[in-house]
Amino acid sequence: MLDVKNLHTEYYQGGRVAHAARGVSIHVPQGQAVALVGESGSGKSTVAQSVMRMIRPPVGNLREGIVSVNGIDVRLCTDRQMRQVLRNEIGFIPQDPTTALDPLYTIRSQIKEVLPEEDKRNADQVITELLESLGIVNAADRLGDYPHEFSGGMKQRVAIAIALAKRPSVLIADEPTTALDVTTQVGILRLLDRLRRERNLATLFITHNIRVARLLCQHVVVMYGGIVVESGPIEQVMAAPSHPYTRALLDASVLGDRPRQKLRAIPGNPPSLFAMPQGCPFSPRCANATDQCHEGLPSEVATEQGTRYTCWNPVAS
Amino acid sequence: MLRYTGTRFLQGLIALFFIVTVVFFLARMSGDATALLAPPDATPEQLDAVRVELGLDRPILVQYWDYLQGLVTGDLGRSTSYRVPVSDLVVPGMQATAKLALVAFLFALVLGVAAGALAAFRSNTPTDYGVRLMAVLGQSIPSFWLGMILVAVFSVSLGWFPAFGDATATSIVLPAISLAAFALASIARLTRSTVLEMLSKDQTLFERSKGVAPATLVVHVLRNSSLPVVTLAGIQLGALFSGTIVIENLFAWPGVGQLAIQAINAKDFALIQGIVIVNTLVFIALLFIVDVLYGLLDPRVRRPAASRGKKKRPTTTVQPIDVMETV
Amino acid sequence: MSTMTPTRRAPRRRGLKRSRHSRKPWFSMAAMGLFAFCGIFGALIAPHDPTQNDLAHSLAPPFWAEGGSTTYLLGTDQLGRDILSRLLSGAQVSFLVAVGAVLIAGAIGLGVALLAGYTGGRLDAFLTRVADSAMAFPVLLLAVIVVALYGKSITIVIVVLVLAVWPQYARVLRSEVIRIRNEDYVVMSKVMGGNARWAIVRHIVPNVVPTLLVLATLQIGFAIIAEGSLSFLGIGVPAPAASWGNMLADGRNFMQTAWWVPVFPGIALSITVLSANLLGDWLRQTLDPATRR
Amino acid sequence: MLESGGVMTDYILEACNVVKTYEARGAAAVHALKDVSLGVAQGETVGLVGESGSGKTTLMRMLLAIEEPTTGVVRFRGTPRNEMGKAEMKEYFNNVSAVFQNPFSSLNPRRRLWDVMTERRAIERRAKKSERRERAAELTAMVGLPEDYIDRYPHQLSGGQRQRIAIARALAEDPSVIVLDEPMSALDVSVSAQIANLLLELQENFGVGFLLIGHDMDMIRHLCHRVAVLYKGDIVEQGPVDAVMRAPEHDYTKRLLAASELTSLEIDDLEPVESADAPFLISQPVPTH
Repeated sequence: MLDVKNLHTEYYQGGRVAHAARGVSIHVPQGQAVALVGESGSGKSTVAQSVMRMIRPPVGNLREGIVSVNGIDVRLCTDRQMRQVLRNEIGFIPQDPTTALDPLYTIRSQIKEVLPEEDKRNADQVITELLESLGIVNAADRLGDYPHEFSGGMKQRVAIAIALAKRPSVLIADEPTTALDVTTQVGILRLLDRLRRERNLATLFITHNIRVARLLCQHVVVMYGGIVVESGPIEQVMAAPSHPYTRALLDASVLGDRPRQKLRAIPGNPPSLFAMPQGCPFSPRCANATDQCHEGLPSEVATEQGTRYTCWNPVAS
Repeated sequence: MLRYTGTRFLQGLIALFFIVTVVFFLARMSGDATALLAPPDATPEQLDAVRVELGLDRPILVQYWDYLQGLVTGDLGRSTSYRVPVSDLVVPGMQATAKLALVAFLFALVLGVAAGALAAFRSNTPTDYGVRLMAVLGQSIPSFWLGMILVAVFSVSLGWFPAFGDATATSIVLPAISLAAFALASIARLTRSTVLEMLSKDQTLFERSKGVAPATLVVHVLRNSSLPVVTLAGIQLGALFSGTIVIENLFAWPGVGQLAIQAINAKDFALIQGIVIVNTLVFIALLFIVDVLYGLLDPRVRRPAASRGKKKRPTTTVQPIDVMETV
Repeated sequence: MSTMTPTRRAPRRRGLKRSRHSRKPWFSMAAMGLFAFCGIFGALIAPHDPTQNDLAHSLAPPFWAEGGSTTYLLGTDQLGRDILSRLLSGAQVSFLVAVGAVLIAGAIGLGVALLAGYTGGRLDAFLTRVADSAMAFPVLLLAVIVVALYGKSITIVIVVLVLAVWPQYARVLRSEVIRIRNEDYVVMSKVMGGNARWAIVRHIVPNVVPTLLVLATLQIGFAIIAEGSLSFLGIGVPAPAASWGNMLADGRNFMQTAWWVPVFPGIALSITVLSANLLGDWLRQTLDPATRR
Repeated sequence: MLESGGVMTDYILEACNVVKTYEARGAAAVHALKDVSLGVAQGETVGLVGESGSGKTTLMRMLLAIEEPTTGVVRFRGTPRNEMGKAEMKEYFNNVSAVFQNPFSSLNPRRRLWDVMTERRAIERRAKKSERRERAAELTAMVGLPEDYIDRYPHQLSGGQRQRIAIARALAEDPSVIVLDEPMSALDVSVSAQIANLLLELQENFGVGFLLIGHDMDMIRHLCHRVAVLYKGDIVEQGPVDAVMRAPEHDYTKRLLAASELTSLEIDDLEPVESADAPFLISQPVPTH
């Protein structure tokens, strides 16, 4: 189980502070998948890296909040304890396996590093079975191969094998299909879905594509400018978005219904982390924005449909 | 791998042949050595006799062919100033030079990699600043000036080490340090920047996400960082072999460097030629070893992915990453 | 903000380095300025003739030491030559050699880099191999051959340095040329009907200049050391002309008895090279496209 | 479908039986394109889809005269490019332009934007600086940016703004065809919708033809009149976008569509997981984007 409450993460750069995550809360129960959706600079990857405590001084800091992985607050862990958490509880799938796998080590040795002690004795057999269950044929013959001898999709399967070899309870996938070809993507998505169900994984799925998220996840958390603008059961959020940003995101990405008609695009650009507007980060681009929006953030509002949003002037649905 | 090694070996042979040829013809074109050897008041007949004795009267291509044949059997000709076979001078000289160069190299490599890696892992701490300062100084102080300072302090004032020669076990300390300083600084700098770059890569982030022990992480980072460092180390080892010329003259070390200066002053072309060729042989062997080492370290060079025709074998061992650091 | 850099997205991750932007290296700039000034006008401001022997005043200490006089501000060497004047004269040698070698080698290196990097293919493979071999061939050994064949002179020193240094330029600049050639804006210039000359003149060369500048600055340090080494060995600038290298060689036996003879050229050499290196490092950080803003 | 009256022979820019083979020393020759024909008519948008290694980048390079085909020709207004004289080539370069995928590398960082946008005129040496600046100001307005941006440098702009500048540069000589190589894939969702709108607007106003290369089937469906599917160097399917999307004939098209529909993960008629990767069949020795 992954439970993030009121997380504040900062980056430091040349004396400036970027508030990459401001009061983010996410709850991922065992066996469920939660999508963390946002554009670049929204803070979605920051959350993932905060959970693994990859952000530390002098680069940045988890300033406030609780990041609980199966009841362990990673903010309070010593380095040694944190490694235990990473080793036993969290599986991480990178965005681009080509840059994430170590080119100088065989597949075998990269997977073997994370195997629990009891699996190490018959490592080859365990690894082969794992790889074959992930769709790599003749895995036994390929243990001694190097990453560059695999195709993109196969490399991602190897990366998934590394994440799963630890037998984690939490899986974090950071845009795991963006670097892959379209037809390859589906296979990986399907694999992730199957694994979540079979292994009862608490999955945090980070993506910029809300429609991909819908296939895989039960819940969605939409981030913009470091804050959670809306969250809730994904079907409800997509059917009746409350926050103007969620609405706009859906409008902008739902294509094909009205070919060659103008999309309802959001004007302007996402804000820079170092130049966050006052008040609601979306206010400069928001059609509904009022003076209130430029001044401060409201507290979260819960709807009858079970969704939550952070907005002064939600869209009527 | 075999094919890769074979290609490299062949390239090395071609380079060696090329340099031997250039040196031979340059030396022949530069003038007639006979005049230097014969007494100043020699008669034309005497000069002719010397010429015949040295075989300089024959067509140049015949001389060249003889010379090549000699090389293959290890015959480098006769020194005109010492009046002994060049190989009798160059072989022991090269041994002394190699001893100095290799000791300096090991010193530079071990300390340079350690200091560079330490600085990178502790970047922006006093350790890092210290290493960077020492590295910049190391690249800025000429070896002979450093050597003079070291002798003044550790030999003359403190009397810890001998100031010249190769008589005792500690004789090598001061020349080796003077010689190693520049290479050490370069290796430390390159290691630092490579490791720093490595630490910010996705690869390292992914490795950290595995929760492996810090030692494992360090091994991964260092192994990946070793590729450009190996290239630089090869170049630096070559530079050390030639840098000994200065150090040998300063410390009166009995190597080929000293021999080379003596040969120049005596206009002993056969000897110079021999020294150059033996040195070249050493450099080419070093380059070859670096190439092979590179193949061993990097599976992408050793076994290019068969199914992807596009990955061309690199034409050079030099990595584009941070080549500037090697300057 | 993602640290896992997206492949199909904008390159990021550049920010961090910017914070390390160092302050302007005033010391190095001043030292290099002084070096250039002495390098150009050294002869005009020298108080004495640098080659004039004056055995009556040999080994005079600098003016502040006991027995020193303001006639010879930094003392004299064993032949009674004024050290300050010799330092200034040596600066001229170092300056001429360093700037000459760096400029000529830079021009050759850039030419080869453009030819190899832009053309690619077999020519590139060949030129790269030649440059690699040439670079592996050590400077000092090269000097030994050339001096043995052609004798000692400043010109020979410059020639040797050019031969030694051009492959560095070629190698570094070639990879820059290749990187830039494949940038979309160069491909785009072709789509707009621009020829190779256009791409090189308008796009590649301007974007290579920062690297060239950094490299040249760092090479100045290298060239000064190399000239010093050659002169120290007695195969560089021929005596009695003054060079920091042969001043050190002359003074090597006076470390204990008349320290000023070797120490002043040693310091001049070290500080000049250090300044060039620091300046080069600073330029590299400032001009590096990855950190430029 | 083709309101502007695009009959098969009315293509402005057309690849006819283009074959491209890369010979690599010591390796098997790579057939990047095997007999590909594709054209773009006035005012229409043609989509070109395929995965990495399918040959789309190669085809783009042929169409844009970055490289020449091994056999086959590229025609502009009916004239084969290899038969064109100097004046005709000038026309060609004025009329065929492009927008590339990565807005961060497609603008020379050392040039101001007015200079970037009017580079074509600089190449032809046919305009004074003041005229070029004037044109640049028109162009920035056309793509929805403030006119005073013309004196900025690329790094002062966001990704979306840079892509607008790249589009402005493509428009500079009133082209009749623009080849767009995944122009939205480097942009955020909210920004790519802006660019899609801009493209529609430009086509409406200027009747320019687009060849839109991409892998985002939704965007292709939204923007294109016709679509061609490139697979292993061959066009395996080509036709009106509605027809192809509704009733794909080739297996690969089906797979591609199923993969991008994303209605459900229970698509069992997709090939088995084991071979889910497109094999490395085609690869270009040239660096691609």
